[in-house]
Amino acid sequence: MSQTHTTFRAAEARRRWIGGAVAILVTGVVFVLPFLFALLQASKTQADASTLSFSWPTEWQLWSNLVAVIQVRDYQLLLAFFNSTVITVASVTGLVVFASMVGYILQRRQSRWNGLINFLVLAGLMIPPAVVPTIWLLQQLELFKTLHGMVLIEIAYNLSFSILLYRAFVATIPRELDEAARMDGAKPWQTFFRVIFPLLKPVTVTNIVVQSIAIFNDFVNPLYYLPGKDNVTVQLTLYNFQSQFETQYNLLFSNVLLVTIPPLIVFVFFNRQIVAGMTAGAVKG
Amino acid sequence: MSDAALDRQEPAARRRTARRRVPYPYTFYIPAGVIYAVMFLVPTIASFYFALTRWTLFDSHFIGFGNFVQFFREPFLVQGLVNTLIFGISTSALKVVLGLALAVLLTSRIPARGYLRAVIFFPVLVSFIGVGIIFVSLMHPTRGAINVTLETIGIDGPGWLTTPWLALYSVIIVDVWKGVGIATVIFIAGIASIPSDYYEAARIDGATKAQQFWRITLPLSRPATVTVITLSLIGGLRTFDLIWTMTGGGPGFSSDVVASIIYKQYQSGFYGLSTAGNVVLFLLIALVMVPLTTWMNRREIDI
Amino acid sequence: MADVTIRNLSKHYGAVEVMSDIDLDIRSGEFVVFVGPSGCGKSTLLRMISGLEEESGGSIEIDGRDVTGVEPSERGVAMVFQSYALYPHLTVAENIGFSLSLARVPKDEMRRKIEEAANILQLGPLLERKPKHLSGGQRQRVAIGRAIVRDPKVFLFDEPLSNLDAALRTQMRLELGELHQRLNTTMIYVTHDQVEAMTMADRIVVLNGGRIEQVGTPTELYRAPRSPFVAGFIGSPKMNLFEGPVAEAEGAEVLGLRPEHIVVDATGPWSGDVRLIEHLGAEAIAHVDTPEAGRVIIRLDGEAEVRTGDHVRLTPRPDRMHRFRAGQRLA
Amino acid sequence: MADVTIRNLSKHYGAVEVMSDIDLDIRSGEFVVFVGPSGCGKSTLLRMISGLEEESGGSIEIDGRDVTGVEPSERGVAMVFQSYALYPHLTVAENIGFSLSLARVPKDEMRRKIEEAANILQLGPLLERKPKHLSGGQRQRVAIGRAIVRDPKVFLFDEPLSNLDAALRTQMRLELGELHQRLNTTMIYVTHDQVEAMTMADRIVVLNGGRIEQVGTPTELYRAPRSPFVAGFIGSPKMNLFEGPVAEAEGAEVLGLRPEHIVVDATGPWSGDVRLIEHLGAEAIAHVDTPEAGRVIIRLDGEAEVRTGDHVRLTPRPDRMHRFRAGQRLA
Amino acid sequence: QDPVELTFLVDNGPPSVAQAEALAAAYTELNPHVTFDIELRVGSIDGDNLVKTRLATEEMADIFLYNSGSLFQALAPTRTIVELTDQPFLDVVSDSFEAVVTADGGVYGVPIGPGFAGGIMYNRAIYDELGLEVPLTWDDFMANNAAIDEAGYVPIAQTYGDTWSAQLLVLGDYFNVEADSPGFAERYTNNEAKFATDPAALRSFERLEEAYEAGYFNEDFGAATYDDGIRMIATGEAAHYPILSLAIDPIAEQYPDAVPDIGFFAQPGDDPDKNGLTIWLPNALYVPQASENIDEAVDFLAFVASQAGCQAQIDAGQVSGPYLIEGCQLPEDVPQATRDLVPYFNDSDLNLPALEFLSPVKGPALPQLTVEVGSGIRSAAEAAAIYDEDVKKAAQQLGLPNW
Ligand SMILES: Nc1ncnc2c1ncn2[C@@H]1O[C@H](COP(=O)(O)OP(=O)(O)OP(=O)(O)O)[C@@H](O)[C@H]1O
Ligand SMILES: Nc1ncnc2c1ncn2[C@@H]1O[C@H](COP(=O)(O)OP(=O)(O)OP(=O)(O)O)[C@@H](O)[C@H]1O
Ligand SMILES: [Mg+2]
Ligand SMILES: [Mg+2]
Repeated sequence: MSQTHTTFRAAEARRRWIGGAVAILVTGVVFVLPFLFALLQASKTQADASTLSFSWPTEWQLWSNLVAVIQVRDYQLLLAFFNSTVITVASVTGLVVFASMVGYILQRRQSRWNGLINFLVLAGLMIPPAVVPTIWLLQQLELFKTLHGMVLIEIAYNLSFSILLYRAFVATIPRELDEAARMDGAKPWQTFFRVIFPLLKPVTVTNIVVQSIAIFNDFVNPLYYLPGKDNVTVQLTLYNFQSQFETQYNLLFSNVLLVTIPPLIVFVFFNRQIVAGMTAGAVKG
Repeated sequence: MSDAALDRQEPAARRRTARRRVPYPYTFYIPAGVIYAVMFLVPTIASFYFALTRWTLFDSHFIGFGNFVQFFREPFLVQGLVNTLIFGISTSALKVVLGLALAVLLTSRIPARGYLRAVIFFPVLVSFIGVGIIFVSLMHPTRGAINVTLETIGIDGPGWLTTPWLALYSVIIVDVWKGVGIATVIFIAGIASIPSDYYEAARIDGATKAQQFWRITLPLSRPATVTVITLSLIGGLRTFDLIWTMTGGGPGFSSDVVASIIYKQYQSGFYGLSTAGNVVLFLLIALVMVPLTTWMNRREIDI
Repeated sequence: MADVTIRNLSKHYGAVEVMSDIDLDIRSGEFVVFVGPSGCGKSTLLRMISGLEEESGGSIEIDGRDVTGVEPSERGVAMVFQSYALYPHLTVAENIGFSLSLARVPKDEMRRKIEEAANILQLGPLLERKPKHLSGGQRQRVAIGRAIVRDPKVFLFDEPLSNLDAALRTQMRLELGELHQRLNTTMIYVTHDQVEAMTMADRIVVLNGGRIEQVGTPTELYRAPRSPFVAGFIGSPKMNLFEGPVAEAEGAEVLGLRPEHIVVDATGPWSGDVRLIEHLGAEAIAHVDTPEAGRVIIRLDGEAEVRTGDHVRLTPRPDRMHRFRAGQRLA
Repeated sequence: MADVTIRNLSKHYGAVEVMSDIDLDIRSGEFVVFVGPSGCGKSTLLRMISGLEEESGGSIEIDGRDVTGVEPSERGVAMVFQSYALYPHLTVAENIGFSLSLARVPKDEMRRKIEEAANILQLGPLLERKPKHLSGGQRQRVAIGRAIVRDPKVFLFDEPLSNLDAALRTQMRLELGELHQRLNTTMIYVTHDQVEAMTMADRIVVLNGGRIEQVGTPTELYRAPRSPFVAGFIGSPKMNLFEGPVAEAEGAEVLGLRPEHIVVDATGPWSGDVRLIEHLGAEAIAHVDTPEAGRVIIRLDGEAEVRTGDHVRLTPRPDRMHRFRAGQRLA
Repeated sequence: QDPVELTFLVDNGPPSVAQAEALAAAYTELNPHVTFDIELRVGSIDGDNLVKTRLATEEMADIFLYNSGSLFQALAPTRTIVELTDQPFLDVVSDSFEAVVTADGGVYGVPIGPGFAGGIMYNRAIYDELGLEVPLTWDDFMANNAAIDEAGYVPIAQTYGDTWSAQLLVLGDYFNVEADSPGFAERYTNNEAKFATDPAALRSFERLEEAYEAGYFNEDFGAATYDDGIRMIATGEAAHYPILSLAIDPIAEQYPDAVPDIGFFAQPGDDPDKNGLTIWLPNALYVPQASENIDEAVDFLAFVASQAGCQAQIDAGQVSGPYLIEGCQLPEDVPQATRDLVPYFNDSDLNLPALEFLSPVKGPALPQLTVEVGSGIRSAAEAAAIYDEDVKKAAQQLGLPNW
């Protein structure tokens, strides 16, 4: 191996390391410090935390705060974790399947309905849901206060977002692949589920990550559509510690940190699945 | 195509539908369509009726367009409109720019890529409430970490959330901080779907890193860009969660946006009025978004 | 095993007409080759037969059944795409077996068929790779494999061998020929390779600018091209086409003479200097500038002792002249 | 105008070794053609020269400068990709002009160069189209156009003419040859086409399974192949390679005879039945089964009066025999 | 008797939760077959919607805690809530409370928790140190402030980080409005009196403005929160904190040592002879008509409105103010601030319910407007005028007569 060779690669590597170090530093300040702040508050006593200052706790009680948060109201947080997880998994599954199907047809098939459908998709993002009529409807369908009713609501409210995402990315898959599958005798649903859907993996992962977090963290919808102690979801548990007149910040932040863990796991797990070059080698052109 | 031409094609088309299985059948719309129509569309249309009533949830009383008239008389509506546009456009623009820049960085071969991706996405994981409290504290005029830090280097930091003209921009920054992670993952997915052949061709053609970005990455991640713009602009024009948790529209009304004005009406129990406000806001956003997305999608077909 | 009847077919993309007035009868079991200049519409015609592209007008019958508007998978056709169109997320084996797995062919039989195809195509060691880890020719072979595992009535091949080396190509040619014999299916084949066209075709269809120029057996086309276009297109190096006095002397507007039909001998009527010799091994191609006929291309034996710069005399063989007037062959 | 020196180059993908021990000197201004079976590593070698693929070992020098690890754009190479890699969002004109616009070439000059390339490639009317609206051959031409508008020191062509028809291919061949003469650049060219390899190359490099089998001028390779592999690979139809008694009689393990070096005459030592005749127009290929040598392939004049089923006698030309032992040519 | 579980919806304020839990536990002890499922909801106005939504969709818990006064009126009680008018247990409930849970002549709720007041919480240690007297007029108050300022303490704590707390100087001034402009509430309800035009009412805004202009607020008043206010007053950073008397609860919890130092006085007006307290009536418990356990729920309300119920809450430490149940006595050892309230509560001439208990009309923008006045963004006169518009909108939306 020659001299230029090594020096070039070394310079390149050095540049990359410096870039990485700068990135770590900057993100450290911008993104990590605020969480350090949260962690500090979660470690304090109530009086200590009430000033919300960026200071060292006078007394470390992170663990006992966490325990307190979990134990409060008969281990309500655990139930909330369970409910939120069920809702999230079911809704995200539905969303991914249904939205990708719509996005696929919407991108592939140009028809005079597209204008209307696109508008409806946008409308889903633009119009805030009407709470009271929805409750009446859910009551009629006997879905009010049920987890599956909640799942349907979450799907309906988040469909637009997912459809938009899918529609955009279907465009990156060569149409020749649909054609090849058609020639191979695939029915439309086979073409979709066996050829297109696997190639949409990067968007699907994005969808799963973004939507599961949104649904897991949803506060307003469960508040209205899923009342009842047995139906509590994670964001509602924050209200155990925050009220109009008084907030137990140490416990609130402990709770915030605890309920952030599942989405974090989802992210860390799925983030690795966004891989480049899904369609490499498919066609020449 | 002229009408006559359409007519001539008609019988052939009919014959075809009889036998050819459409490769892209509308039946794929059914599951999503049914859920959307039942759970969203029906209640929404029902609620539009209430925009024309005085509605306490217990009674409704038809009053025609009175609510709309009242809505346009809201004292701080104009300022709210201006704020809405500032908020929507600037958060969306910043998310697009920063999201793309971060995505490019995070798809390149830098060390600690996994860590960086996670860190940037971290704020997305936290609820608005948590983010609100954290930043309200950090931006506290005397005790907040930001001003305390500034003080050590001799700068007298402003009241980030208590100075009327500044509050909105402070919230904008936090909103971008919280939302840029989503834009970034969408862009990462977009960049990941660009075949590497094009970069190879460009490298041979003599494109520098910057040129590769402008001439390949940017145009070919258009689908992602369009999605991010659409989502973040609608989101920016509509949301108020963060404004609500951080300033409540204040100080006074200085950081109110249309959505928070509507929310306050709703909270006050003016259900008909707030529904009318929602209709107005919806039309307003549609006025911006429909032409914009039509334009963006038309150009997309060309790729 | 099905005949294909094309009537009055046309195609336009928006305002661009790429195909018009195509009438063609392909007999059951026939091997038909489409040739024509790049962009003349070969792929488009193939895609219309497959059903992937909708006809703008006209009709197609396969096996006596009007298939206009019939789903591709129900037409009983298999196709090799010019651009391969491999499923990037599936391995070579899965790509080849995809249609079988859709048809729920039992696992054993599927494995057997895939291996058979892989053997023919020399893909054995690559079966577990993904397309992006294959070379260009390997990808092309996978695309062929995907077509041949099926049992179609009609095969459609779009330049299936263009990325293969000569040896493999010869072998594949024989394999496909054998497949054709064994299954007795109708095959429609697009190629730019003269050898493939000449050796494999029962009949060749020459397309030009979206129209059929001539249809005939290879020998017919070679010996009696109907127009200067066909004359120039079939045969490599291409036929010499002379205009002006030389042609007029023979009573034609255009006079065609294949390079092998112009002989070097000491008494020939034309004389000229050899400008360039291309050695192809078994033969050599000489470009000779003559005052009588302009640039003349002749084919020489690979060992002929002619050098660049030599002065040679040439005799056109009168019995091998092709005379054209107004774009048509004179009897 | 630069020479390319390759030393001890090797490449593996993970555990798969696809290239090893490549040593090659390409002189400035030389036209070198790589040939070899599909998957033997031609594209990989080209990509390593271009800098797109990292070497696993060894070094490459261009113009006396070690370019190992140097960015492709700084190596002064232009390349036509086997898979085209056209920018889907740019029109044909923009695709061709892309490198120029990167280099901020003035608009006028750019337009001129694009038009020039479009003329050579017959892409004139397509300049405003996007790649997806082009036929396969048209795409390939755009890919060529992208390379030729630049002024590189080394051209790398990966099967640039595989999707073009014979006429256009002949013409492109001449155009590229002319370009080579005019610019006097070094050209490295991958092809499967025998005619291209024989006519264009100053030297041919025969690759096999990631190694170089032989390097030489076309005539050298044709006349004196160093191994049975090269013997069989160069020339179409391929050389007859006999083993067993026939070869032993000549003191070799493998005896090679090109189809044109076996003559039909009434007194030949071998005799057999013609099994198959392939008519290629100017010539015909006959497959003859003989008891003495097995299947023999011979090349006949296009008008020879030999039919399938005929009984013929054959004479191998003793002065044209190729003798091999242990994979090596005997003097 | 069959076991019954009653659902019980309360807001998540610690006092509410403590009261509800104490009452439920005490009741279950007496009636073991009845158990409670206590459900928490968001407090403040966010919770208002929840309550309305659930009432309107007939999904309300068997018993729920909600405000009395104008907010109660917005629940359409005659159609949604079980009327208690003829229930004997109402005899011991004070009339002033019954008045604020009455709609169309019917009574619908019983009080939970003690009554409280809006006024000035002050640090007695500072007063002692500077030798100050509890002021009876606004001018005295401002003079005290001047002295306090001089001494280096914050005269008035303001906490606009929690906008609701900004209203206190205006809302707590209502006793003085009514004193200077008798019958204001009625005229205001009838669209006859306006804040901008009635000098006495406008004065409330002006007092806030004066306090701001005098520069008596803590430096970070715009960002400070209720918690900060608590801390400032308890630790002696600040001398005055205009706030609800409830604030003694968190002080007792977080700064138990400071409790003896904290006192409470009514917001002073211009006339020392007309000094009185603006009081807040406690929240109420209601039973929705849609409940399936009306009998059991009403029986529970009977317990809440009894001496025993009152005592259960006192035992749970809920002693921030006097109870509105006849005969329910606070123990001796209540905090000083609570003790300061008792004289006002005991003499009906010395107290007056806040405006929101006297009139159904309340504009939603008051918190923001008071923040503006208190921050110098808008003048008192302008803010009052805007508030009048806001009030008009609200009245129209509620469909009140005369608007
Ligand atoms: N990414 C990869 N991973 C593993 N093996 C690879 C990869 N890319 C190419 N190969 C293998 O390397 C070998 C050489 O490939 P290359 O593309 O250089 O062949 P080639 O000579 O250009 O063939 P062709 O004529 O078919 O284009 C092939 O056997 C191929 O399967
Ligand atoms: N989508 C399209 N829109 C417009 N024109 C098109 C489109 N697809 C193909 N064409 C044009 O139609 C003509 C025929 O294309 P086709 O692909 O059938 O050519 P071909 O004969 O297969 O050529 P090649 O040998 O180069 O593959 C070409 O001139 C091409 O430019
Ligand atoms: Mg084609
Ligand atoms: Mg290759």
